[in-house]
Amino acid sequence: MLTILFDGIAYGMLLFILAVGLSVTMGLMNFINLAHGAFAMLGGYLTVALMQHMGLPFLACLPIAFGAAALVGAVLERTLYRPMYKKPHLDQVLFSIGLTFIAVAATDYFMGSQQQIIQLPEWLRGRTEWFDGALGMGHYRLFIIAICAALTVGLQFILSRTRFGSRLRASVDDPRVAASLGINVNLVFAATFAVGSGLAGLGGALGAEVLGLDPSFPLKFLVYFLIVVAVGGTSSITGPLLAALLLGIADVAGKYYIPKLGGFIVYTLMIAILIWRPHGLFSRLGGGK
Amino acid sequence: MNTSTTHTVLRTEGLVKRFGGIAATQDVSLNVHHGARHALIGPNGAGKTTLINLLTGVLEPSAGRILLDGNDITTLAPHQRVRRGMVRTFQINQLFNSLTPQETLAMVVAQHLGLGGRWWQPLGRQPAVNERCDRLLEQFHLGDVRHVRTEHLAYGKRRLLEIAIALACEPRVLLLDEPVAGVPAGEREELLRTVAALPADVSVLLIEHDMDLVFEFARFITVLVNGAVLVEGTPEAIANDPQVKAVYLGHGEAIHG
Amino acid sequence: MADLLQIENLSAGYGEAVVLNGVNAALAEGETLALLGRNGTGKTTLMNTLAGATRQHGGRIVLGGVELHRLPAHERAAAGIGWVPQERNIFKSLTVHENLTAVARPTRTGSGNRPWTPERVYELFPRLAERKTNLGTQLSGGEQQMLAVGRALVLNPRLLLLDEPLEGLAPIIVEELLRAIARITRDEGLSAIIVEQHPQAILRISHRAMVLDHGSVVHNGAADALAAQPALLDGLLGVMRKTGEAHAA
Amino acid sequence: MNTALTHLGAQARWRPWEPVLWLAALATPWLFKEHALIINEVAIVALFAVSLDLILGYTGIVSLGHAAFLGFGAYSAALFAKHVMPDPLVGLLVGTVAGALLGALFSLTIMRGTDLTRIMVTLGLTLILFELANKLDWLTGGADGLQGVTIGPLLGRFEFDLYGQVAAWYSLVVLLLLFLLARRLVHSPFGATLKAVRDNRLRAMAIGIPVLSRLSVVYTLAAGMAGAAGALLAQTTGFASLDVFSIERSADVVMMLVIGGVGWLYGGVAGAVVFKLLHDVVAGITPQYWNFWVGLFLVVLVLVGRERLLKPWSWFSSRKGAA
Amino acid sequence: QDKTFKIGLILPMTGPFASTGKQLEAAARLYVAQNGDTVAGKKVQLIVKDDTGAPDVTKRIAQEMVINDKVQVLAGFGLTPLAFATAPVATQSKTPLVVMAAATSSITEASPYIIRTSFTVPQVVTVLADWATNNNIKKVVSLVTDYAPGVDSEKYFSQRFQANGGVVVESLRVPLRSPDFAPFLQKVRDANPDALFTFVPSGAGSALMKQFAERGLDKAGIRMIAEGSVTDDDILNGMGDVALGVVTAHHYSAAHNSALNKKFVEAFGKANNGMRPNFMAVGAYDGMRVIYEGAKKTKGEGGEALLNAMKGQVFESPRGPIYIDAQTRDVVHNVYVRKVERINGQMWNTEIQTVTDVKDPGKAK
Ligand SMILES: Nc1ncnc2c1ncn2[C@@H]1O[C@H](COP(=O)(O)OP(=O)(O)OP(=O)(O)O)[C@@H](O)[C@H]1O
Ligand SMILES: Nc1ncnc2c1ncn2[C@@H]1O[C@H](COP(=O)(O)OP(=O)(O)OP(=O)(O)O)[C@@H](O)[C@H]1O
Ligand SMILES: [Mg+2]
Ligand SMILES: [Mg+2]
Repeated sequence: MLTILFDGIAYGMLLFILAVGLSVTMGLMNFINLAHGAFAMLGGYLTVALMQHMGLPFLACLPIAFGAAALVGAVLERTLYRPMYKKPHLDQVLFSIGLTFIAVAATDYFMGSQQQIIQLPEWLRGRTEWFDGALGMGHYRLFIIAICAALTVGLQFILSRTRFGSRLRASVDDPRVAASLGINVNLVFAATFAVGSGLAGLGGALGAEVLGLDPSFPLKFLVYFLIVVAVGGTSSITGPLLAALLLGIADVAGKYYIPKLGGFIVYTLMIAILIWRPHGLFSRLGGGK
Repeated sequence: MNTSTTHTVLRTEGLVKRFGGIAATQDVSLNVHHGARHALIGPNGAGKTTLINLLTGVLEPSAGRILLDGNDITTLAPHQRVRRGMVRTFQINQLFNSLTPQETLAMVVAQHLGLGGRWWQPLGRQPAVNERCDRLLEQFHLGDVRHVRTEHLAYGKRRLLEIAIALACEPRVLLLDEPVAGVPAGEREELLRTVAALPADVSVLLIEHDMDLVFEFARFITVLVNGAVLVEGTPEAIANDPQVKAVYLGHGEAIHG
Repeated sequence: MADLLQIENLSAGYGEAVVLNGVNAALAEGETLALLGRNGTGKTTLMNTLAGATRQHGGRIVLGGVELHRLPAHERAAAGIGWVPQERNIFKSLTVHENLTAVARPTRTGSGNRPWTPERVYELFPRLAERKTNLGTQLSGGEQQMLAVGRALVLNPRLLLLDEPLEGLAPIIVEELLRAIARITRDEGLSAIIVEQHPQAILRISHRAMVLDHGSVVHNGAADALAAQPALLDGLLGVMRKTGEAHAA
Repeated sequence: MNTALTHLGAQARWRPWEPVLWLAALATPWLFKEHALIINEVAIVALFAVSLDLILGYTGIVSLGHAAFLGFGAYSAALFAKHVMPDPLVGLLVGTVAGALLGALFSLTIMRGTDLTRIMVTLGLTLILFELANKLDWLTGGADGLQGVTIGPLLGRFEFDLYGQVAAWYSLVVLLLLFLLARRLVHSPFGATLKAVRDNRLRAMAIGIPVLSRLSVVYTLAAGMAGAAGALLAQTTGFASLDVFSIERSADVVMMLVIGGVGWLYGGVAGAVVFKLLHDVVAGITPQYWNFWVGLFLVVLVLVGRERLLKPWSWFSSRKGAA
Repeated sequence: QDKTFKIGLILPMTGPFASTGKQLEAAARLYVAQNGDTVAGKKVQLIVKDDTGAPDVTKRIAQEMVINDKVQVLAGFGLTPLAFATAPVATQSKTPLVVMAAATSSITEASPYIIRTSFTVPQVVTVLADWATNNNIKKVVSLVTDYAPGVDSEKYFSQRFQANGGVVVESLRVPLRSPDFAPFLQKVRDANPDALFTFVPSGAGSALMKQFAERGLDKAGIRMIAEGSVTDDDILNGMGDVALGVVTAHHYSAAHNSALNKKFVEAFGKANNGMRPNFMAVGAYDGMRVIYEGAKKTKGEGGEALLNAMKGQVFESPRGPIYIDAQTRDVVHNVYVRKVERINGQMWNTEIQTVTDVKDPGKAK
């Protein structure tokens, strides 16, 4: 059924938009940043605040959400995150979870613990039906798909067509040697981290409409972000995209056709995929290209 | 060289390994004889390490069979091959970074003596283990760094540990992948002498690019080029083979030593 | 004389540990220095310190007038250092080609020579061209060594630091590489420091030789002079068969 | 000249402070009567953390699903008490065995892949167990939790009462016994081979260590210990509910272990004590924003470093080491 | 020590249900502020603790409150399993336990010391089922969140609705952790019922209503009827037009037309930065009232005496008349059918029908 397929794609894209920042920091930088959701939350709350208190249009809020989260990311990277890169992964987990707790409590303190609701502009609210209603597409879902496609193309272009991608991966593989071979590792990391945080902020701004937004946001959806990154593999942007699409479609279709198993489908699928391809569906390692 | 099969410990039949489009091993049939001092040489990327990986089970062959003592071991897990006496070293050190040389060797010896599954007795309470462990530390000049974590050792010491680990397993068939790379000139001969002095019934297959050592050590040489056996023969025959000179040895100048 | 590289009273190590103790050395443009010494005496540490990958405790390094010791590691490549680390350290998630392009930098202006590009590296090591799309982990040991050398060359450095570059290479490639190094230093005015376990192999193509022991320089002189005195060399390198610590620094 | 013997043996030998520590621990329910309940809770999570250390610290298997075994042990013990017999020791055994069996089964899934893969697989399996426990409400009580569990007196004599002293001693003794077992294990040749597997799997195989079977054995053992912790939890609280399978439990135990230090059995114990007490004290002071202070503690802990945090005098000495 | 009357409030202060805890605490404090902090000559002390969402921790906190703090009464309890876990503590220590939020029917049966001042899910959904039948709704799909109150509401709504002659064509359960309602709503649309009956936790309600409208279910002629939490007063104002016209049944609306309620809403807003009290708040407010009045009768004694003094209280609450059934210890009150309307720019749950003195049908049999 076309509508279900469309919904699945849209849901997958939404997952992707929320997880893409994480796949940048975690996948490409090999830094376990569980505070990813906190950056997303920042974007979400900023959008709510700007729309409600300053009356800014939704569209104008998106770049601001990106920019603000990127800025905060860059500042935190310089001050707190940098010493974390060379620490063991488990310390990174502890550190970023700590940051998340702080963010959650601070948000609760300043913004209150109730749900925040974003009011979309009129043109994003409707729905268009085709083929006698066989295919119904929500405008906001279409919008998300469009943004997602643009992002993927853009990021993929940067990573594959410029040297930035390979310099980044070199820095991750061996920062010491990369630096001595002339790569400004600090700058590469700072820029990447800022972009990853910015993408999280954008994801939060876009996702709040569908997922809701309250201070527990960063912890509530962490699992979904991680699933996308793990299944997609950590060596590209398209991997997580395809993974998100696959999971989105499977989840929506599963819940539609066998609602009783709704809760199991995503997890079972993830486990099956990871046991079959431990490095993720679309990793270079497993690919043997 | 006696070619009677009864003396063959390790043999391969039509071994093939493909990586995508590249065939790193092409129809290799190799015989390693009982008590052999056998060298495997060939240009970089000829497939020597790949062959060792196939023999030890790190890689799965695309085709062909591997026989140890006449038994097919093609599908055995790596550790099972070790139990049957086939042990290797690695071209690029594979060590236990958070353990000290002493802990490493004690652990390996304990595992080799069949104590690896013991959980009720502390490591270090078994005299047999300690004695062997001390001997190995001594023999490989690791006594002075026995308590230094492996990751802090200088390269040369790490290299020695790499080989000591293999010998701690008391192999019947020993596969050495460029064992002396990184070992200083003076210690190379000694190391190789240690290997050569292994009991006569231990069969050794050596990969090495240092030709002086190879010719001193080997009694039989196989030359691998592009994944396939180019020629085999005695050191003299190989040294004078024009084909080998062209693709591997080069011309004239003895570089090493 | 106008030295390209000057090392003054350099001390460096890892963390708290000091490995190098007051090392002094100088090297002119187009010269090759053979750096010798027993295992663990600090050869690698000296190379790494020049490349900016250790902790420097004191002293000065000047390369072509630039105070290298003041520069962070990543600016040293721009200042003219090209490093081949001892353990190769190929970037494992990059392909062969990406390993080269990720760090490549166009030649500095004024150099009349053909700059080192990935293509030129492929000419030197045709084997790499055949493995262009293999990942770093999917190379043979020797191929990795070639790639490490190529990766240093595409930096178009003024000073090449080669830490045991011949290790693991087939004799025919060794010959080729030694010839290439000799040619490059002669024709392109490049300087090089080469660490090798086989003194004879590199003394022939080196101008100067320096021997380290326990982090200090115990010999510094012309390469051919040292090559001509095997006994001295053996003594300096404390070859194993001679027992004991005959030579204190 | 048996240097090896002395040095290797020394690691396994008891330090003087260890018996003192354990005696002190066993005395706490008596010394701090009014805190017996939280002592019980700390002892249980300490056991849980020690069991995780066996696989995470000593074998290098990262898991974000350790609650699977805790929960399975808890439900098994609770159901056993409800439907079969209320004796706590038999129930403890049942919980332990149940955890171990599940561990043996799940160990098949953690053999391959990266840290991330294993984190996600273990997490996913636990989430599935959570959903299952929710769906099988006729057995487990579903989202309401399993009610009506009565636990008999310990050794037929000591009732689990409202004050929790018996519970605390029970949990402490079980913790001590299983800790001793784990201690033996990590200092044995078996333990050494585990570390070898953690450091370098390829080489471990190449010296004849049956890596996969080692992994599944230790995973099973650790799961059994976690199952025991779950049984203790169910028995001393008298119920089991879905949240024993929650992500938070798995995440908390990882945090505790990392706080205390991985690859060191006392790390799990220390982390459990610090985390639980910190949590309890801060949540008592500011029930709404304790998250903030716990978060701050974690961040500072990692930034300053575990060792330095324990030695405040080193904070202001010049920072050497990495630049 | 005897001079204080201690109330142990265990609330969800962090995590996804933190807003519940906030409402409860604010209302309890408001009651104390309005009625003085002494009762029967004793100083009232509120000891507030976070339940942390884990039943074993909640139980331990309750035990510590009873043993160490010697509280006379335990109160709060946002989630059903937490209340269940703590029930034995109340029984063993003979400490009355006032459930101010959790709404699963059977909670009061877990211990004879439990009193409830919130509401029960069956109470409100059965009223909604009757209203639906009377308003020409014959075919519904039910869509609930898959946790205890959701399952409860599905069960009691369907039972009553079917008994009334209606048809429940599909019963859908959404996993608690499900971020997207799309497949479920599509299913509803395909089933094309007269109405969608739904119960989701208060936060998820707005997302559900938005997607309901976005998918055009309203235009397809499907009405939305819901348990009252869905149009939670706390966040109703932010929901926007999509909530307009949604019909819910609940025991409390901030728009309830009575002098007492006007005063309550105003005082609550004043004390809490303009926040609007919701059904949670009124549960805590009334709970405090029950405790206060009970304590007055027992002169500050706790235990059995306090329990008995709390049973059978009849009084006027902001929600309307309310009565604590001495038998079931459960709350009996009016249930209102409400409709979301915009009045003077604000969104309200306007009461359109009142069913008086509703007992918990969960215990009827
Ligand atoms: N995983 C892999 N995927 C693709 N190609 C590979 C892989 N591993 C090795 N190769 C290729 O197979 C060929 C054989 O490699 P191998 O390591 O066996 O060479 P070698 O003979 O040991 O060389 P050297 O003397 O340089 O160590 C090489 O060209 C290498 O690039
Ligand atoms: N990462 C490190 N941390 C601490 N100490 C180190 C480290 N690397 C090397 N060392 C120590 O520094 C000293 C010098 O080592 P270095 O690697 O420079 O020696 P080398 O002369 O290159 O030896 P080799 O011939 O073995 O390569 C050694 O004693 C070694 O133990
Ligand atoms: Mg090789
Ligand atoms: Mg070196």
